[in-house]
Amino acid sequence: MAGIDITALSTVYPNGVRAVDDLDLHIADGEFFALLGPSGCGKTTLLRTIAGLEQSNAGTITIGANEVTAVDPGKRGVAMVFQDYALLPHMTVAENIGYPLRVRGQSKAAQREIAESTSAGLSLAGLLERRPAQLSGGQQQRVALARAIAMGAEVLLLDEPLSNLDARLRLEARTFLKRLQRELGITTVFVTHDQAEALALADRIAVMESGRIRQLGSPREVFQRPASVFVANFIGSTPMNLLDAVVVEDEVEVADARLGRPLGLAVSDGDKVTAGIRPEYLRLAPRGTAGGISGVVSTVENLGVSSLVSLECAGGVLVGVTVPEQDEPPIGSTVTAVPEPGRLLLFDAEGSLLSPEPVPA
Amino acid sequence: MAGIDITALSTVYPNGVRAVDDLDLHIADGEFFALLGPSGCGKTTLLRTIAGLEQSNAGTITIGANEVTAVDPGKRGVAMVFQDYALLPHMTVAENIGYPLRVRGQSKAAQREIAESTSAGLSLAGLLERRPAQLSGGQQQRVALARAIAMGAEVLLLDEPLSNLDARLRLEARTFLKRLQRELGITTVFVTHDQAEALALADRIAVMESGRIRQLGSPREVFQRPASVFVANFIGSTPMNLLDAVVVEDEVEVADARLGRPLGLAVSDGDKVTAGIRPEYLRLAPRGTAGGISGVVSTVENLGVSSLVSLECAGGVLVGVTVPEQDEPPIGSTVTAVPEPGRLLLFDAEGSLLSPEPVPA
Amino acid sequence: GCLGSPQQTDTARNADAKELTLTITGNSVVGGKNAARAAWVTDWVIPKFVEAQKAKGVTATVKFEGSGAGDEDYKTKVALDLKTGGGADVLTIDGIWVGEFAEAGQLKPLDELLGKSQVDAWEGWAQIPKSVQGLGSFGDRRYGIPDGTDGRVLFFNKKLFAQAGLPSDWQPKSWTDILDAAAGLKKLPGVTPLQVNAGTAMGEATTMQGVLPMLASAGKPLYRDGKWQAGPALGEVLEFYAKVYREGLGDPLTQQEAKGRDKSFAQFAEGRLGIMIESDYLWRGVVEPTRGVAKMADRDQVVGWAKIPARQPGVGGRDFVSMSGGAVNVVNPATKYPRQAWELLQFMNSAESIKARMGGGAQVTARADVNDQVLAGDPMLSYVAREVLPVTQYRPPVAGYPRVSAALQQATADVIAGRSVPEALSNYRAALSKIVGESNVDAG
Amino acid sequence: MSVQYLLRRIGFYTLIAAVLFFFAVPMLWLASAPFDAKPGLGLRWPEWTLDNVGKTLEHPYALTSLLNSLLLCGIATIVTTVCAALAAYALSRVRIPGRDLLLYLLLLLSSVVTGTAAMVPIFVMMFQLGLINSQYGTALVIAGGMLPAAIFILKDFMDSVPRSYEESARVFGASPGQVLRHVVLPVARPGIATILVWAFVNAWGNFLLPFLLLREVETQPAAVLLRTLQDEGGSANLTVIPVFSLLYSIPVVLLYLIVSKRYGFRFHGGIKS
Amino acid sequence: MSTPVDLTPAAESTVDTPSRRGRIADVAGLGVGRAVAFVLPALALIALFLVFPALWTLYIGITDYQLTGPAAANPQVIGIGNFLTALGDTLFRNSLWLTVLFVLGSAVIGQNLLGFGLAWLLRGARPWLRRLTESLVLLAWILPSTVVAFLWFAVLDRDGGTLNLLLGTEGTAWLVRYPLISIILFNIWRGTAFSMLLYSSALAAVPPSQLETAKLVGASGWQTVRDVVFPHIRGHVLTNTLLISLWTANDFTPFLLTAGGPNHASETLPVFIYRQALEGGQLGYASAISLLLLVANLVVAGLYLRLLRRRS
Ligand SMILES: Nc1ncnc2c1ncn2[C@@H]1O[C@H](COP(=O)(O)OP(=O)(O)OP(=O)(O)O)[C@@H](O)[C@H]1O
Ligand SMILES: Nc1ncnc2c1ncn2[C@@H]1O[C@H](COP(=O)(O)OP(=O)(O)OP(=O)(O)O)[C@@H](O)[C@H]1O
Ligand SMILES: [Mg+2]
Ligand SMILES: [Mg+2]
Repeated sequence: MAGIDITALSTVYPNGVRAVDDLDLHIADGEFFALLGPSGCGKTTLLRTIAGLEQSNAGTITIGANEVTAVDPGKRGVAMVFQDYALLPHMTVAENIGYPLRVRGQSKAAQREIAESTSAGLSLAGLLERRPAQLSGGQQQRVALARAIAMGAEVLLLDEPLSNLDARLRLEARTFLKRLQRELGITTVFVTHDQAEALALADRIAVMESGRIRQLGSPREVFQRPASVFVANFIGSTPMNLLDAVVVEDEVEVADARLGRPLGLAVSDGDKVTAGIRPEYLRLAPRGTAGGISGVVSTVENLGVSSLVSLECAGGVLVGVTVPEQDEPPIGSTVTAVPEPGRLLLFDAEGSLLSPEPVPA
Repeated sequence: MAGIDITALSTVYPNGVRAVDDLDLHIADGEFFALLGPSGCGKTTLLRTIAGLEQSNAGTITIGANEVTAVDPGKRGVAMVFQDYALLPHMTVAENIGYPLRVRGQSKAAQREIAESTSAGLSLAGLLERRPAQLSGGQQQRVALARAIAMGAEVLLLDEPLSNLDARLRLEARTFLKRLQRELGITTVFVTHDQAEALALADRIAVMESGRIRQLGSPREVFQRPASVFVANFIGSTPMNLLDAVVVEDEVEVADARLGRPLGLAVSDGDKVTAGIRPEYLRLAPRGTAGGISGVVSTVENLGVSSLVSLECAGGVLVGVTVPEQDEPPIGSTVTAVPEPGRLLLFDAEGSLLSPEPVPA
Repeated sequence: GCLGSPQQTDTARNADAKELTLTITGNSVVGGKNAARAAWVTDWVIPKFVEAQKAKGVTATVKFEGSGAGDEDYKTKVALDLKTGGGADVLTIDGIWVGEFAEAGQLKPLDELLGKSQVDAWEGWAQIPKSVQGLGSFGDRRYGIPDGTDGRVLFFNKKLFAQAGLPSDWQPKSWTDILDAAAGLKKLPGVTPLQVNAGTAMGEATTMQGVLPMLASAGKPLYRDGKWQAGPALGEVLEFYAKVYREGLGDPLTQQEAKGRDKSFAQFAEGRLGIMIESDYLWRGVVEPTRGVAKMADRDQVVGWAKIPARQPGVGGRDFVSMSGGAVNVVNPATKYPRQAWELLQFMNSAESIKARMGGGAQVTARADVNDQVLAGDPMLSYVAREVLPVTQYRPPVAGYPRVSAALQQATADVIAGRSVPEALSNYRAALSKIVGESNVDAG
Repeated sequence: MSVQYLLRRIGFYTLIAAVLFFFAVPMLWLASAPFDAKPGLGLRWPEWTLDNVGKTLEHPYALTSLLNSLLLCGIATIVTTVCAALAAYALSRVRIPGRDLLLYLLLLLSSVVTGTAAMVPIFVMMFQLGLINSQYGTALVIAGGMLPAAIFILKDFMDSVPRSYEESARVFGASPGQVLRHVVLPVARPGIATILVWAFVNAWGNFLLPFLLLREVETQPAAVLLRTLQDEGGSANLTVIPVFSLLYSIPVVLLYLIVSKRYGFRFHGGIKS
Repeated sequence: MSTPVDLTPAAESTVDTPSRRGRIADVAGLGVGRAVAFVLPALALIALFLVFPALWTLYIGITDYQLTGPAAANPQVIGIGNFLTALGDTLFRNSLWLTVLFVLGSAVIGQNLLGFGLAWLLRGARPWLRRLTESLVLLAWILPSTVVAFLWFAVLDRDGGTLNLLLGTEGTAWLVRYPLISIILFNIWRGTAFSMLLYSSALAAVPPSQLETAKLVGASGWQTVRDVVFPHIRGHVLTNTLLISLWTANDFTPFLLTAGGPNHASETLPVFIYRQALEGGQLGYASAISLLLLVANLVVAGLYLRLLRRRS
């Protein structure tokens, strides 16, 4: 097992796209690390550069004690699971899992043995003679994992390993993956564009945009105190409300309403800021409650035990509020949403978070 | 606008697969209706049979006042959006949107006009001259919708319209789609395998399995009172806990614990049943609280404002509990999960829901 | 049936038509092969003939369908035409094909087609030597009018001869004389002494410019009284080949190249080839100083010629030998206007017409009266007419010939490829008996 | 960049250079001989001149034969492409048991017909049909010989066109003809373009059929003329051949360039195994 | 409906009408009628100009038909006589063997490998390099065969041929000394384009992730091709090999270069047939050989099918 050290790494594609841009990152030994970001931000490129599948243009990569920047992919001690699993369709499950050994010229018996030992822990035992096409998506994913493990690598790289599963399987596979990583303790880097996945699985998350890391932190940190509008927008299973606001003394004015604001910030009266509040941190209160925003209920989306209510407020501003199932307001009614204390965030004109003090967890 | 009436419909593929099996269904005029089910359950086939792309073997389909069972797809008054959008790659966005009019021999001016008017509401105005390959997934989806709307059909069929979008876009597109349907008031049938999508969007949901409808109802009904283990398993963004249980008087015994059970059911002491409880309806209580299940915390997945805690209980039974972010127990600690009153469901040996009385909403 | 032959004919059909269309075809084309001939047909024969007909009150339309393909391709085309009853009314074909077409019923004797009196009435027969008439005959019946012929001689390069100390008025009397001269030339660097066409790549040229003259020289004809030669005489010919090509007197590679013959022309023109057996066509068509393929500005000074000697003087009753071929004009049996086609044929072969064909140049024609006039200025061609035609022979005009010819080519190919002469000979015999039947092989 | 990487690059470029060399060298003749005062069969640095071009253009049939070729091959190509596209589309969409085998058998038969042995049946048939000397008739025969391969290749291509395109058009009410015109043909355009070029190239080089079936030099295509470009005596006419070869090659190259630029040039394929 | 036989509306409402399915069995909504109409023009042309003459040719193959001479006037059906003759004909056996070598060397091995190699190498190459190479290779393919024959004369010519200039082997007559190798090289040059194009599109269908997996586990180039690429393009290999074998086996262009020589050393079957038919006028025999060539092609196709389909 080994940690990963990346310094000043840049990867530029021949067409001039700087997909990874002067990036520094340390991933600890045994950590489950997520790379999160919108499509095209360079997640896959970073992962592939670590694997050696893309050649970096500058910077160094160290895995464990070895600098591997110019080492062949096969010799870096990394294993990778691709989004489509890349199982070889003409080989059985056992042959697929044993393939890394076959390439190294090891005996058929050794290949078989590793297939059996690896598959046991992944509940694949009964499937060894099947071909990938005869497996469900979740099983295929596990075979790909088994093959990666069979490689005996120190670092496991996963490129959107869940995105090819259907919604239900994805949830199950998530829990499974988390447990597996815990058990193996293998350093794992995991690419996703699904914030829910990143939050659920990772020890730490790097949120990327345009080849750079915008925020690095634990899921909780990233969720509660996004460093910028960009991150705020990206994290959360319902999008954060980001509203144009003006600072007025100890409050901010948002869509004709005044909300209490965090104090101790470097803002002054009349400053234009962005007020951010998650739908989950808004409570519905009777119409006209002070310190809340009023609006007309336009749509209600059922989220299971809760619902996402969209309010159309003054000036056409849309505000989302998550309410427990029993509190769903009727469409067309006017209600007021009040932020929970300490949950309102302010972002400056450039979109950076304005609160200097961490909110106690 | 028109409702859809389906009676005794069967569609059998030449290879003998009964993809739709003697199915009855009424979809009301203006309804937003979701077909939900696991892969291969026949959702797409049902949708295609409604569209006329598959020929049914038995039964009738009526759209509005017309029986259309044997009518050509183009003459049924239905519009369809395919999963891959099926935008014609050699036509511009405007040409794609105007295509239904071109087929009917209308003038180029008319085609252009509809393209412009339809695209305005879908924020596609600036993209009319692009080709599909130059659009993002979300934009493509909107073009496909615009084209379907341009047809002026009475019924809109959507086959997994969101599944090609990335996680973030999917959430945005969801809200967008919901508003659009509200505004147009067009009868819409929507296929998905993502329960969250179905819950969020639909007025009513049909949960399908093996070509048949297993449950039909509002999102709330389906979420709170799944008609069977199958549906229970399928619905909910965290999987419902489904635990082997034995009826003991007014309680059930589950993994060495006793939980209060719904009364008035046709069960007797010693009956083996399945006890179902959603993680959201379990609360953590101090260790050993009566009427709860105790277990060791094995993983914690961050869900944003809440976390999913997996407990390993007696006999290796895994129980998921959703807790608010601030209540997350440490991994390895032993805690007890107590069901909220009235939320425990029992299913018989065949997997059917056992509660006769609806729980008040 | 579907492989059947053309319909019956009636000698006098449409004899008094006032309007008619006739088509002439030949393996010649403007701007290509035998271009002069094509030009003559289009620019001289057709207008003059149309004019003559008009004088008789007949409106004639005459067309020329040229072709410039390989001989085999052209023959196939003609065969297909004749077989289906289509094609041109007057055709110019190689004399050697007459027999095959006749045997296939694709050509009819002129007498049968036109009536004997009509045919015999032509003045031209008197001008064409009997031997040359044979070119258009088969089984002693006339099928067409030969319109020209040629003769094969040994051409040699006087410059090279001078360098090798050989006489410029060289006339070998035997094969030994030829080989001696070649051996002399061998000393000159970069010079191939002798070419006697051989191998399969040269096709019919191997037979015409190689095996057949040598066989005649060895004293035996290829075909006599239904029997085909496969005896010791042929063995001697093959021995001769072996000597030439194995002792470095000839260049076996050139013989095997697809374009070997063209190449040998170029070599001769460039003074890199000493002696070659060729038709007079080499003189008037290849090394001709103005229009030739491989022009030799100093042709008249450098190129010498000599008759092909018998193996030994007197062998087979001769001292010198040659082979000849030539074109024949025939009437398509399926023509709608046999009488008029015959008129056209006669017209084409009138003395005036043939003279027009010569244009400024010269060529050995079938007509003695024309030859007397046109060859006078050309020492080489008048030599052919004077010295060679009297001793020349023609190929057997029978259907089996092309395949026998191929077998002969194969035999020479075997020899230059290194097979022993007896082996090549016995292979040839085997092939021959397959083609013509065991009983028709003369192995004596 | 590691040493290994460098070595690999060097190896790659050496290999590509060798391949380029292999393919380019024979073509040098076409660039030099036409402009050489003394063109030969071998390659040499030419004595530059344009005389040969003049001589070629003076040739009575050089230009007409190229026009004939355009007509003949144009018809054959269009017939082949249109018929093959329609047939391939239908075969790709409607299941007929054993169609692959049938296509392959036709492919084999086509090799018989394009060979020399079939010339008698073809000639006699065309004679009976009164199509001797007809450029249209000849074009049809050529097309007939090319069709099986064209269908074979195009069907694979059609198989790869996503069906949802056609289905969506049908839902919008398009008739099968409209589906074909609006959807299938445009989407399959690269494949059709490829077949177009392929058919044209094949027809362009066909010698035997036009030679046998077209009797008048005025109607014969360039393929026949080039084979008969001989001088007076029957040897290759080297003043005209190189230039004519060049002229004769230009249309196919142009067609390829245009088509590949506009539609791309590629094959699909792979018998589903 | 008061008519005694009441069929029409009832049929419409029966519970199970398999006939409905027959109406639209295809996504295009063509229906059987239109499908037939679409296939018909091609089928008509093929039937008239291909199947009919081809069958006729095969019929001629059992006669002793000749172009000229007595057998032209009165051809006889001689059954399998021609085939027996062929089997005993050393020249035919020679041609058959040469054809096998020619097809194996130039198509199955040469074009296949070079085409695949080029497609493989050019995958990641710079676009301009890719375009340049592809254009050159394609040019060799689209140039008319007569022209191409001249080009190769210039390469292989004995005096002044490019190859001799390059190698300094003045005076080597490649076409005479190494005829088979020459035409094999020639045919590789001429025909590689098709394989290259086909394999290019085939390779595009190999999931890059599988190639990269191979890279990550440290597989060599050959291991990657064997384990990852080949299984995916098996079908393409089959199509390609079938087509190029067929085309090569029927290719007449070598005749233009060597005329079958020297001494039959490059006389492949099409050349043999040509010589029998045109130079010998032996149409019956030539037709019979055509049939044999067809059968040989069929056998070879069957062999490929077995070899390449075995594992799936
Ligand atoms: N092979 C390539 N050549 C050129 N540009 C590329 C290549 N691959 C990716 N890019 C560009 O590099 C940038 C980063 O791409 P990358 O695939 O790393 O994004 P990503 O974050 O993985 O996105 P996604 O979520 O869509 O997979 C994008 O702008 C993309 O267009
Ligand atoms: N064209 C076809 N021919 C034969 N069987 C088919 C065909 N299409 C689908 N099936 C079968 O019919 C059943 C239902 O397929 P269908 O595509 O309707 O499922 P689905 O619910 O849409 O699944 P998914 O979520 O994977 O799209 C499956 O068992 C499938 O294998
Ligand atoms: Mg990616
Ligand atoms: Mg589906």
